[in-house]
Amino acid sequence: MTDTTNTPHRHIPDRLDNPVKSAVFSWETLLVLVGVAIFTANAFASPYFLNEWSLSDLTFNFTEKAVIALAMALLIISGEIDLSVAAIIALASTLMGMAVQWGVPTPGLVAIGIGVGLACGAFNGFLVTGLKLPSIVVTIGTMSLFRGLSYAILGDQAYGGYPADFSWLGQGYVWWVISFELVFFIAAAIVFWFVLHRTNFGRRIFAIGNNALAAQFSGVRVARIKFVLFCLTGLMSGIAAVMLTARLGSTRPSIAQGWELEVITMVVLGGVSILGGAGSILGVVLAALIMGLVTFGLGLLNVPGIVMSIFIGGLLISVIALPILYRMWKERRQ
Amino acid sequence: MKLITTLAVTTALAAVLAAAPAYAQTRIALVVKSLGNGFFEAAARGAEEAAEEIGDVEIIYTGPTEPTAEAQIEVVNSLIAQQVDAIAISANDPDALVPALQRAMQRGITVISWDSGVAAEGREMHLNPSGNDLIGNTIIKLAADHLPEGGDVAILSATATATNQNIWIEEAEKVLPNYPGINLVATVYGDDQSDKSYREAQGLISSYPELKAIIAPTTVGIVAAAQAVTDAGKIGEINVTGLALPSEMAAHIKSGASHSFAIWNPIDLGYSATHIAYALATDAATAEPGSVIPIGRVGEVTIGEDGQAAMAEPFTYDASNIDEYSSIF
Amino acid sequence: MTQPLLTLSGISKSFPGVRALHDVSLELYPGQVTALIGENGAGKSTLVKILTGIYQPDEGSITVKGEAVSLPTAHAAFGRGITAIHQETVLFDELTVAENVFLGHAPRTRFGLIDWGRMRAEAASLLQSMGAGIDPDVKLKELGIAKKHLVGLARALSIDADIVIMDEPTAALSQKEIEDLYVLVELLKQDGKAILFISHKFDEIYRIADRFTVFRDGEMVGKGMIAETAQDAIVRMMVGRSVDHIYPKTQAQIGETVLTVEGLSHPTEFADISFELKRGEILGFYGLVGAGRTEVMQALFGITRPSAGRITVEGREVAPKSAADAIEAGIVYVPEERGRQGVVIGLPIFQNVSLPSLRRTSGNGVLRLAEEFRLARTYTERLDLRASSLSQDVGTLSGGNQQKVVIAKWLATNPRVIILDEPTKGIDIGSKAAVHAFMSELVGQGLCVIMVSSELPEVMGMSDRIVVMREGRIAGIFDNKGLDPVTLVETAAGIRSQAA
Amino acid sequence: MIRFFKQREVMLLAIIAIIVALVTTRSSGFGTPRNLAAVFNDTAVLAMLACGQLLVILTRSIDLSVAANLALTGMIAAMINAAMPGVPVEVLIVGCVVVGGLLGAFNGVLVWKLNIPPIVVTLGTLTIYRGAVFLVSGGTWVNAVDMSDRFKELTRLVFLGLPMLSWFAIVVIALFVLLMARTSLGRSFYAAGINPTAATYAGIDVGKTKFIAFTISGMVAGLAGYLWVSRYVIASVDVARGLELQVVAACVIGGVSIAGGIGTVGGAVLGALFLGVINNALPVIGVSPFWQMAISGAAIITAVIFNARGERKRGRIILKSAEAA
Repeated sequence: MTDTTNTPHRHIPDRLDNPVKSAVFSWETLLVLVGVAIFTANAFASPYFLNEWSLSDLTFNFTEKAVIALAMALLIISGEIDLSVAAIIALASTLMGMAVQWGVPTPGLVAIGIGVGLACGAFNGFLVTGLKLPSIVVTIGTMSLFRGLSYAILGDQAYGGYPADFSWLGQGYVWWVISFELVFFIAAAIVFWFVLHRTNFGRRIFAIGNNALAAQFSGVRVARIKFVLFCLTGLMSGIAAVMLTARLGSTRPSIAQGWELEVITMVVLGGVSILGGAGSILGVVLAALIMGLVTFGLGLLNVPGIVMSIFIGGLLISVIALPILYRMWKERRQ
Repeated sequence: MKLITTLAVTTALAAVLAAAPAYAQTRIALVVKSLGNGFFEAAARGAEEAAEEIGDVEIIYTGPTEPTAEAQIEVVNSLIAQQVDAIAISANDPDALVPALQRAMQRGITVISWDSGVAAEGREMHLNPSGNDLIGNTIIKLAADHLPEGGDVAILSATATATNQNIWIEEAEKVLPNYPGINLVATVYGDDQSDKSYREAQGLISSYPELKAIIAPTTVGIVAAAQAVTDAGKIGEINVTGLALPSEMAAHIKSGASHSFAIWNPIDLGYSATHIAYALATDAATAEPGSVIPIGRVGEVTIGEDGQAAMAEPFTYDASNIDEYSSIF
Repeated sequence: MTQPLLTLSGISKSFPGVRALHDVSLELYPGQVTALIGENGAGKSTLVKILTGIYQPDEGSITVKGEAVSLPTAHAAFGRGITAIHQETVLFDELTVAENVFLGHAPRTRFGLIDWGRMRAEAASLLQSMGAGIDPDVKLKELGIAKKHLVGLARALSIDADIVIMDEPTAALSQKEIEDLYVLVELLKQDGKAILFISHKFDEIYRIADRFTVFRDGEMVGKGMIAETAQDAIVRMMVGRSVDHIYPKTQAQIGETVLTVEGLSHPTEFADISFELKRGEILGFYGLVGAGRTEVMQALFGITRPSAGRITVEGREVAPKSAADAIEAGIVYVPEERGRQGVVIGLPIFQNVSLPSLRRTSGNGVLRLAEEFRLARTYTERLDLRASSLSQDVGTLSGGNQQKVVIAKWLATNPRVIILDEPTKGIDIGSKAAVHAFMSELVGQGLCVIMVSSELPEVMGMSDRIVVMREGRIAGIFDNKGLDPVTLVETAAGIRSQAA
Repeated sequence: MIRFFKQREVMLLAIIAIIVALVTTRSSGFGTPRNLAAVFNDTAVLAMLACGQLLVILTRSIDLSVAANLALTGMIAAMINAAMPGVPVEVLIVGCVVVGGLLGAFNGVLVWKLNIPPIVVTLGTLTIYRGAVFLVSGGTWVNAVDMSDRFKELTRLVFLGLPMLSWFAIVVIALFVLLMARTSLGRSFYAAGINPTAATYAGIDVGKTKFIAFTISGMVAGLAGYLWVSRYVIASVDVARGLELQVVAACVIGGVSIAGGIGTVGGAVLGALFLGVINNALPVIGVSPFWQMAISGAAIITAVIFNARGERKRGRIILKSAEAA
């Protein structure tokens, strides 16, 4: 045992679990089943559901939020959170609206929207990583600040008059019933999946989320990565602001009110641990689809929105609680 | 998991059964700014009344949880998917709803707006509860009638983004010169939240010691302002007036915090919107300037050059008639 | 013969997949210290948790003063007069000393409310009686680790317990503080209290214990009177075999200077640190807890920022601003706090090993799992890691095996200098020997090692030269040839000074 | 250190006093005792909720469902009052505390027994409770006419120059001070937050402590439900929407550490008063109400930075003793 050089070494296998087996018993499988169940239920419940335009409209219920959720997932996996995303949309949209009044053309507007998002994200990132403040309170603060600035600028006014080509970003279709927003979301999801699960950067995010201190002691530049993630979340919020503004064709300070909670719900429902360190992009994408299916399906039945939100809240708690309850029940039986 | 599936399937079956006989009818969706608002509940009752009168009409009363344009678009999208025959909407934003409603029109759905309007390109016509100028004049007049010597008045509005409130305030400011001595000192916003409106009213009371009247052209605001005046012990000194439902203001009329207020009848508004939507959806009428559309017991409306029509003059309520109406709406 | 104050018999406890204790028994006698001895993982901590009401035994009985009892909660254990001073200071940083002493059993006023005045007074007199000059009104976080331990002890005494459990109480204490603790233990014995004393250090067991009980792999394998038993006999019981070479230090070829530190200073933690490290050398850092050794190492590793000084590695000046910079410069650090700073619990073994080397295992930033597995296997097998697979969560490994993962992680980066901070603290004798053997092997291969240790035998047994630190400064640098341990202890304590 | 924390509360009090003084120079009516009493009355509910939230945050949790809880219990109370005016208001108040407590306990059970992170639990119950208001009321409002006089009057009755609403708050705050300073339960919230492991060894059931914190927070929210509805004489789905973040903000401004274990009742109350003064001062000095949100956001950020500076003021920073686990 004390001799570490001469005796042949004990072999340690790479893995024990069959990867197929672990994939079958995963959170994502559960989400797929829930999604299929809801899809089937929708198809039975409403004769209008199985229609290409209905399915296309359905995607507008979640794409913008889901675009933010992709970045939020990375941020939450790293152990931080950003409650200011909806407020970033408001501020970015307001400044885009302001630019319209000065006659800025579409590319300029897009740049402004994305730039403002990035700047807001960088501000959050600076407060959290530079001044070492807890992200939950920082972003409660910036949530008021960003939206507050939007109110201060716009007051009781609204910005409109967006150029026609700008509105394509929120309303246009790339091909048949496939909207630009959906295409962008799918492309972004693939990029985020690749970054999180297939790159060093992604691996470091998981390491930080599991144990930031040990990650730092292993040479991971924790503050820098967290800062980048805040910027990324701001950037995606800026992009969501562009798409939402283009879809609405107008800006008011109350735009995207309450979205932060929906985005976080999406991420948590997708199996991302709110404590950090675990989660997958596939889960988030599935959760976004499920939320879209639920809200659109209930909408087709003319269920009031507030009842839908009960459903979403219940779904959030129950998908997390049920596996725990099941495990407790199994343990008790043993 | 199992629970969710069971729930979903049960809901599905129930919905199929309920929806089955609906196909032959004309389905009119009454879309409101947000559910849970007494004004819109009353309008929905009017719509049901009209539906019963007409016969083969099914009313879908719906709206988002939060009064935002995004949420309302989701509701409109699901109505488009259901291929309803007509949408009558009170909009949270005049511009943001336009693309969604245009899509609805392209799919052959009749779209009108009522109460809070949509920009002209997003609807076939707009039904104003009353003329904007009439309302603007009324709210100032309500205050002036009780201030023969003139004095300071302030306006407490709803959210700063509410289209109709802003238009009325604009109209009110226009007619101000007709009321000499009436001095509009401030316009504040209570966001249609009781606590904020209350606080704003308190702020007005303490900042303007000479304040004689608070005008709140919104029902949450007027109730909160009346309460603030009562709590400040200023009954008799400050008159609260504006637009509100009689049931909500009955207590304050009796206490004297408010001498009078006005409102159009929301039941009639829902009733009229339904009649107009039905007429347009069944091609019994066309939405062009000058066309006259009959609206049952309320009479008829004429569509103006701007594609808008006004239902009726606001009706004033005071101590003499409040009891009669407060039990109705 | 006196009756035992507490008797455990037939205690068993299992966790999913692990049998922690099997049919163990233990007696504690009034006025006597019973040492509980065993390697890590032998079940000592589980036993302590059962005695303090944190865990419930699956089987077996507990008898206190002849009465069969059950201890469903920590509160119930309190009620039976059982108290524990834990390995780490498990107290409350943000509360005052007085409240730390009395939390949960504070003196009350007539109305049942907490009587702060009496609490402060009682805490003050208790601390005074222990000879600890601690203000009961300061917050605990203002105190150093040793004083925190004293507060923990005061807390145990305040409960007026009959049975005191001390779980490695000297692990974080300096030599002087350990002496003070021994005095307190004597006082407790004279008071007729029964003491369970858990320790890895044989010298102290022989110094203060009256009896011993040895656990191995969750079973009781021997007990007896200390005075009648030889040290080897106990060691054999512990490990089930005899350990001959605890310190297999072999002399490596000492080469040219690799690391030079000149005048390294920090505003609050240390000042004017200068030393050299040569190829093939093990440099021991000895000193009392709080002498600033860890802080110096963390400055070399880029975690703490020094205010002045020069660091050169192989002739090139480096100024690490982060661990990443230090790793690039060839300096790596095995931290003392393995669980918090060493391993990323939640990630599998192979990802822990590859974490600092990702740049090399990946292609343009894209992960290559096969490369990572290869890297991880090379180094973990070399260290004889005991794991069922490389995809196993590192958190499921024992302390010793986690330490091997940390070392493997650093070897994979091809370092120049390895800093080991208390490398064998809290790991069992078997793993300890493996770590020591491996250190010898490393220097044999031309690496150089800095080893921070508070264990005198370890420092003396492993180092070529020894740096002694005291109050943030270097108090002396000694060649280990023929060095008298008394010199080291006295230098560290400030009794003797040496011009290095 | 105790002295330092006391100083921080004094500092916050001083800042509030300076704001009041500055506003008074612009509008003389603001600084009068009468108006300040009105501001306090206006802040009463927020201050009470902040006390409840304090307990939850101390135990390293967060309760985002308080405003929804308030709306639900308030609606239930108003509907019972409207349907059965004969039920004494005192009974209704006790009922509100019980219902609110049950809603809080539901959060607590999920956190305690199922170990679900508090932010997830209360994010879920926030939407569920808010939706439940709609379900029980069917979307309709309960108006002044529907409420009994006593129901409306109880919060306004003036006693020793202050309305009863203020007295409710004063009593609740006093009870909290007593609870936190002088009872073992109160101290156990601190212990559980500062060091859960140590708390367990000291005989404190950390999970149960969290459960109790959520229950108490719910009870306060329930009481606030009645007070709110009575004060603004309206019960609707939208009541107190978004108030949860203001409650958390009040705690943060008052120096409560979101990481748990640090914070005082005085701090939480002062944090609430700070927000109350700002909210009341802006319309008075004629700052556009549209700036209100941005200002309170900036105040929160400043407070967090300030708190962090305070917490970091330590002598020797030795990494390994930073968190004695």
